[in-house]
Amino acid sequence: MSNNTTTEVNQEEEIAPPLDAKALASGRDHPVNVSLKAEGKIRLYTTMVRIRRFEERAVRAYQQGKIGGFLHDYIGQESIAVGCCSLMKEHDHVITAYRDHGHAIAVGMNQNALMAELYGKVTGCSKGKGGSMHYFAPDKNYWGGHGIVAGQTPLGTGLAYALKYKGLKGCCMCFMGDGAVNQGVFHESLNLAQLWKLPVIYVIENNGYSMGTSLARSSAFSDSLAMRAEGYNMAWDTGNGHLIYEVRAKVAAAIERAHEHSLPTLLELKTYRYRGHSIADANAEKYRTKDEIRRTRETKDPISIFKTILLEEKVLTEDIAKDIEKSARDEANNAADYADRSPYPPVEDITNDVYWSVDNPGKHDNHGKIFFND
Amino acid sequence: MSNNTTTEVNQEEEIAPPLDAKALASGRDHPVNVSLKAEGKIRLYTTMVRIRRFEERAVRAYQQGKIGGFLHDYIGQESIAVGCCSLMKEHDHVITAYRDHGHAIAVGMNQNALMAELYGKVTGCSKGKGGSMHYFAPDKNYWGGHGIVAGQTPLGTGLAYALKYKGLKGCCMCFMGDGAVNQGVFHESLNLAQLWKLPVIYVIENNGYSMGTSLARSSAFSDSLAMRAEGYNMAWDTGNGHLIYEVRAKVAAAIERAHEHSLPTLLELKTYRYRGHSIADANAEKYRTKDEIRRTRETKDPISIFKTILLEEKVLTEDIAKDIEKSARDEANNAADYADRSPYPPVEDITNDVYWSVDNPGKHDNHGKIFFND
Amino acid sequence: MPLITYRQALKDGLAEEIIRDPNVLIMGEEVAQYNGAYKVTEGLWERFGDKRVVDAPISEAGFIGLGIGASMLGIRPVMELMFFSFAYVAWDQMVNNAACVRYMSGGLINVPIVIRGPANGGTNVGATHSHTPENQLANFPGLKVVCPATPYDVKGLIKSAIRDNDPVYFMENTLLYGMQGEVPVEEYTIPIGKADVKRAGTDITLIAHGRAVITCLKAAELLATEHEISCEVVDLRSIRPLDEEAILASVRKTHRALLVEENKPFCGVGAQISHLIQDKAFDDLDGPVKRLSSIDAPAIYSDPLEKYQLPNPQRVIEAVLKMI
Amino acid sequence: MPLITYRQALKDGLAEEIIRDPNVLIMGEEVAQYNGAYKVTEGLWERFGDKRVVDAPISEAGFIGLGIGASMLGIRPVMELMFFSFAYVAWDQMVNNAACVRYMSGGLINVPIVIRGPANGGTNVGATHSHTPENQLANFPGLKVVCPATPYDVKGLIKSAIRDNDPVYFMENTLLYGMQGEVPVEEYTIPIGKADVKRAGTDITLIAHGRAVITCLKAAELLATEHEISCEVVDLRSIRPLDEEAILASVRKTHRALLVEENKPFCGVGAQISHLIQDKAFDDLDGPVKRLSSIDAPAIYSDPLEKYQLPNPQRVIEAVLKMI
Ligand SMILES: Cc1ncc(C[n+]2csc(CCOP(=O)(O)OP(=O)(O)O)c2C)c(N)n1
Ligand SMILES: Cc1ncc(C[n+]2csc(CCOP(=O)(O)OP(=O)(O)O)c2C)c(N)n1
Ligand SMILES: [Mg+2]
Ligand SMILES: [Mg+2]
Repeated sequence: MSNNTTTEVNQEEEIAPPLDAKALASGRDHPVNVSLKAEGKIRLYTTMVRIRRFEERAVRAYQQGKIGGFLHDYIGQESIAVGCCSLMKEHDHVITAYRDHGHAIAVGMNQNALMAELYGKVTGCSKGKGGSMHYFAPDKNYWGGHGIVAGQTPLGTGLAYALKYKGLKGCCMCFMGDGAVNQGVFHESLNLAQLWKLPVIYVIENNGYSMGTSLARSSAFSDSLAMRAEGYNMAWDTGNGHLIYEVRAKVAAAIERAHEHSLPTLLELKTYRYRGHSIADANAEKYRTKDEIRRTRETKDPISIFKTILLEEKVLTEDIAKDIEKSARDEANNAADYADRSPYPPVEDITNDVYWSVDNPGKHDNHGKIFFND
Repeated sequence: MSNNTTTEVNQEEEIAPPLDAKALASGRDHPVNVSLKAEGKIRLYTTMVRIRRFEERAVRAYQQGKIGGFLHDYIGQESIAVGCCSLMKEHDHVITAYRDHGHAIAVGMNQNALMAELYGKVTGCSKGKGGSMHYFAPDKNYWGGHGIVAGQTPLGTGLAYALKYKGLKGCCMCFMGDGAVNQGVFHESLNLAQLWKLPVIYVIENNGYSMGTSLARSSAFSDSLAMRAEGYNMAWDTGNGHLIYEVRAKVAAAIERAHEHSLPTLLELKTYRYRGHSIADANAEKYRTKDEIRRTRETKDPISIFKTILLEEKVLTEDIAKDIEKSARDEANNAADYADRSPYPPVEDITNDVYWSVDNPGKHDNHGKIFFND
Repeated sequence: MPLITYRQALKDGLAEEIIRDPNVLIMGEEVAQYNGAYKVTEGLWERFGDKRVVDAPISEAGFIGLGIGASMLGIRPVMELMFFSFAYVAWDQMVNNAACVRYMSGGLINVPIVIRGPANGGTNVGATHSHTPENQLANFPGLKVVCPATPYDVKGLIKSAIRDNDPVYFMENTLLYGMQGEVPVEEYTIPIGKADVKRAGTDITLIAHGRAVITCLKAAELLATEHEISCEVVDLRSIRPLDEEAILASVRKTHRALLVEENKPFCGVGAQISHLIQDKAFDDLDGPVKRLSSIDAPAIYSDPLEKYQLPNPQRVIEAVLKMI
Repeated sequence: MPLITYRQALKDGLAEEIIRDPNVLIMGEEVAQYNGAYKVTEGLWERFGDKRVVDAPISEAGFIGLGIGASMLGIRPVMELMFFSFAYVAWDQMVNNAACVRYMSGGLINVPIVIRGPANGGTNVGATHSHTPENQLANFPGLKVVCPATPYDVKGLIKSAIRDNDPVYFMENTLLYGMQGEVPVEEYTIPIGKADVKRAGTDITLIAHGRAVITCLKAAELLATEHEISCEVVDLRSIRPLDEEAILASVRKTHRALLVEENKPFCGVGAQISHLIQDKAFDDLDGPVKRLSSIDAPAIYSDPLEKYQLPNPQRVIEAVLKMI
């Protein structure tokens, strides 16, 4: 009932031919990009590079056995998190799945705390309790980092609900993968968001695969996954996620719809991950051709593409690019050293942060026994 | 965030104006109806009347306190179950929700066993263990009778999967209410059905309300609920469920799609329930106007409409109609007497029918304790 | 003190909290315009309007997940499950997102949500609508589970639950909604985690929660009058946190314990309490701790059998007589 | 007998049943072309093709519900949950439709489905992926729950599970997949519900299931060599049905019981067994039944702490020494 060959074909079409210069600059004319000053463009580029170096460093640490469990890297998709988060205003919020390092850095989380979390150290952003899949930073309007596929979609809908309830002009960008569209709770969320006119933007980061399963083998659809919004009478759009200008242009329209009209949008952005589903994924090159991966890297890498554009725009020079590279590497290496030097949490920590009432003794009128170890 | 007035309006439009003669006969020219002999037409009419009388009798028993719990009657919707089930062939199967009396009678279940089940008697179709919401008759290809909204939708998809797996030419008609479209598992089912090309027909019996909530307050959509199939590239259609000829015409097309091409269909049929959500529902006339109910009864009752048509077709005469009425009443009354006379299950029955291995001792190599009452 | 129903007391508690805190809202199926499937929220929509009392589509996973997300931003949603049985379609949201987010964020996030509704059998509606998941939910560190048995308790506890910064799952019983009891007019709250001795006695301790408490009180009365057996009835009120002191104090006094619950027996609440008692009061026991639960099968539809399947005074009395 | 891994034994059992019965099929995420997230089904898709080994989208409620429906028509689906933690998004299908349909139909319908997958923590993946729901599932009459600990047991039990006409939830452990053990070449099955004494002893009985059995065996070895304490290790193998005779026989011999499980403690499997022992072997006990479970918090990510959070030989030894 599943058919691999057709899939391969779909994928081939997806990728070739490489985009020409004009296509590369798609979205440049949109106000949000026109209004971008040089520093702003450099910052976009820098953040993408910082994400990439952070993750490459994390992958090395994983291979050295310093990190265990799952490590889902975002390499190849940086333009989406960076493009979307670069437009966040005071009351805009972000929530995503387990492939969450890029978004965490894009909202401004500190790499030391992020790397230490991967190492399971007490200095981690979640004190070593959440790990790679469960990053959080409420102070940065960043609500995770969720391990259950699509589990974050009603939460993101609820963040938008709270904003509307409080009368704040903001929205929630709720990121998810292409495989998450087949979880029922996502559809329940779509219906609630449109029915109640909530300022939420569901961003499908369509990298063509859910683990080893290509889109064609997991989802029934005609033209796009985003079209599923149509059944809910919800606004939807698709875009090329490799192009950060286009990402910003597309999400800007959705943000305006959320801010000005308190309406949701389903936005599907095509992207690609070069590595396996997680670093432990030994099949990375089995369910797709080496060639497919190579050609995507060469023709569609969001960082290379944006670099080309910025060089052509004379915003970037090879020297500046080198400096950006170097400080990004240094930042990542320092983060790894910091994580290495940091201590593990003490054993007592295991039962902290379970209940607010336990962590804030006397503040709640709670009695009785709440942990049952003896 | 919810808006009742707009709803009312929607509903008004739904109902008026009454259908003219030509409209009433919609679907008559379809082969499945053209080929219908007089007996066949009489049988359709008779089955609808038998369902109506059975339920009216059950309602009386409920009001007399002979039946407790929930009793969700199907009065006003009979044309759908009867129209759809009248086309069942050897390998066609049916599954539905808790509003399941009509389907049970339409597939040919015995009214004595059905009424006894409502009374909680051991002679009931489920030995008094399932009740009104949980009728089953595998021997009639009838798989329930399910209390959890939309919980039956993946089951129906699975019945279709089994038919395809076994290479049988058949389909599953999976009935559901308009409120069930907002349960995630229904969407997961749609995706699986289209992705794997399963011979399943999802029939939405859209009676305009889920309990006290009008369609407009529960579901976001543009033209129809059935359009949600579009996002899955699935065939869909809508129809007037009050007209049994049209019901048969619409479902016949879906059955052919299932039988000949092993493809699913999402079919939405407009209908109406006159009484409350369940007999215990005291609000029946609160969330909609008395007038709305009255005018629907007068202009859209599926039995009256079909009677008019059959009289006009000279297939039916008032005398025959009277006989049908009488024997339907007798059948329902006899069922009530039978239920009344039947004994309750013995206490030992409580722990029967839980495990096949317990009910068939020695046939399974199971050891140990499986019930924990002492 | 005025006599009011469990339903009324619960509604009053909800209304008082809606008035007290602008972040409190009620959401669920049919809670607003329909006045609640069991009329717990009757009149609240007229009183407080669309913003504070919200009708939801039949999307438990969706709207409960939405409530959890909103609570992370400081809203205090009180979610009604029309039946707690429907929690099973929202299970992942309830046991992963609500229970684990605070922990996985190292304490950066709270989920001050209340999920309430009837969690009981005995209403002649069959297995799918008669589940009692308190034992399963209390298995999850991060959650609190409360099961009030009286009008006084339900009001005091719902107010504490709404003010609690942790997720509180609040399990009621449709068969108790109409029960009357004394409830003071002046405001009060009841601390979560405190059991209540509903009847003092000396010969045996009956430990129960929810409607089983009422069953035990009836049985205790009959045992006193007809058998001269003095039962102490301990109402847990809260399953997690659990008032171990109250349980142990009573057993140390009576030396015998019968645990009564409407849960199914395997790994039910009684199992946990039985372990506790034999562990902490081993030498105080005159005999093994006994349990009485629903007869171990899905809830049967047939009314008289279902009444027998659940613990009832007669079954409690028989169990006690076997023990003494 | 040849030494093979738990994973290989499980795969061999699956393959043998696929060959034996044309109605047996395997379905789950990544089970076919990807060879299984944990390689349990490696090679089966090449061997048996699209019809017998099916990749499913990430729709657990949908495809498990589909499997239940298909099983009603006589198909025998073996569903893989990549992690048993994901059962929570399919909970309603698993505990209502699979567990109650036979009952509600008065015995007219069977649901011969197997749902299998790893149900364990200890793999450094955090709380959402480390759930152990055996106690919750065994709470439901209508379900069977099996937790094999060795290559020999996993093969014999998966074959019985697939042939069983009731729903069997089969819980494995990613940390055991690589473990080697002796498995006969000739075909065999192991009856569901039979415990196995994995080590005979006289001073105390350690009762466990799944990986905790291995933990107990390690502890028993050290207790024997370093403390001259003789532990009997009873492997439950099946949680429901439960081999009460085996449990009681061992406790009547040793007079002491420590219940070890990777479950969270509240209403865990150990609670049920503790109640059973004090109830049926009250006078045989030299002291209270003790339990050792995961430390009562969501699974922590940090590797060294998670290793400590789960029962490990050291914690078992400390618990035993406290008891003797
Ligand atoms: C409910 C649930 N089922 C299965 C998994 C295991 N799983 C984790 S990620 C994943 C694939 C998701 O793919 P996609 O949504 O496309 O996101 P991507 O990994 O491509 O970013 C699966 C099956 C899970 N975490 N949660
Ligand atoms: C998961 C779940 N949530 C809520 C309910 C309670 N409930 C039973 S029927 C119903 C309304 C369903 O309406 P609809 O699907 O339109 O079917 P209708 O009653 O109109 O036939 C609700 C909310 C339920 N049974 N299951
Ligand atoms: Mg993907
Ligand atoms: Mg309806």
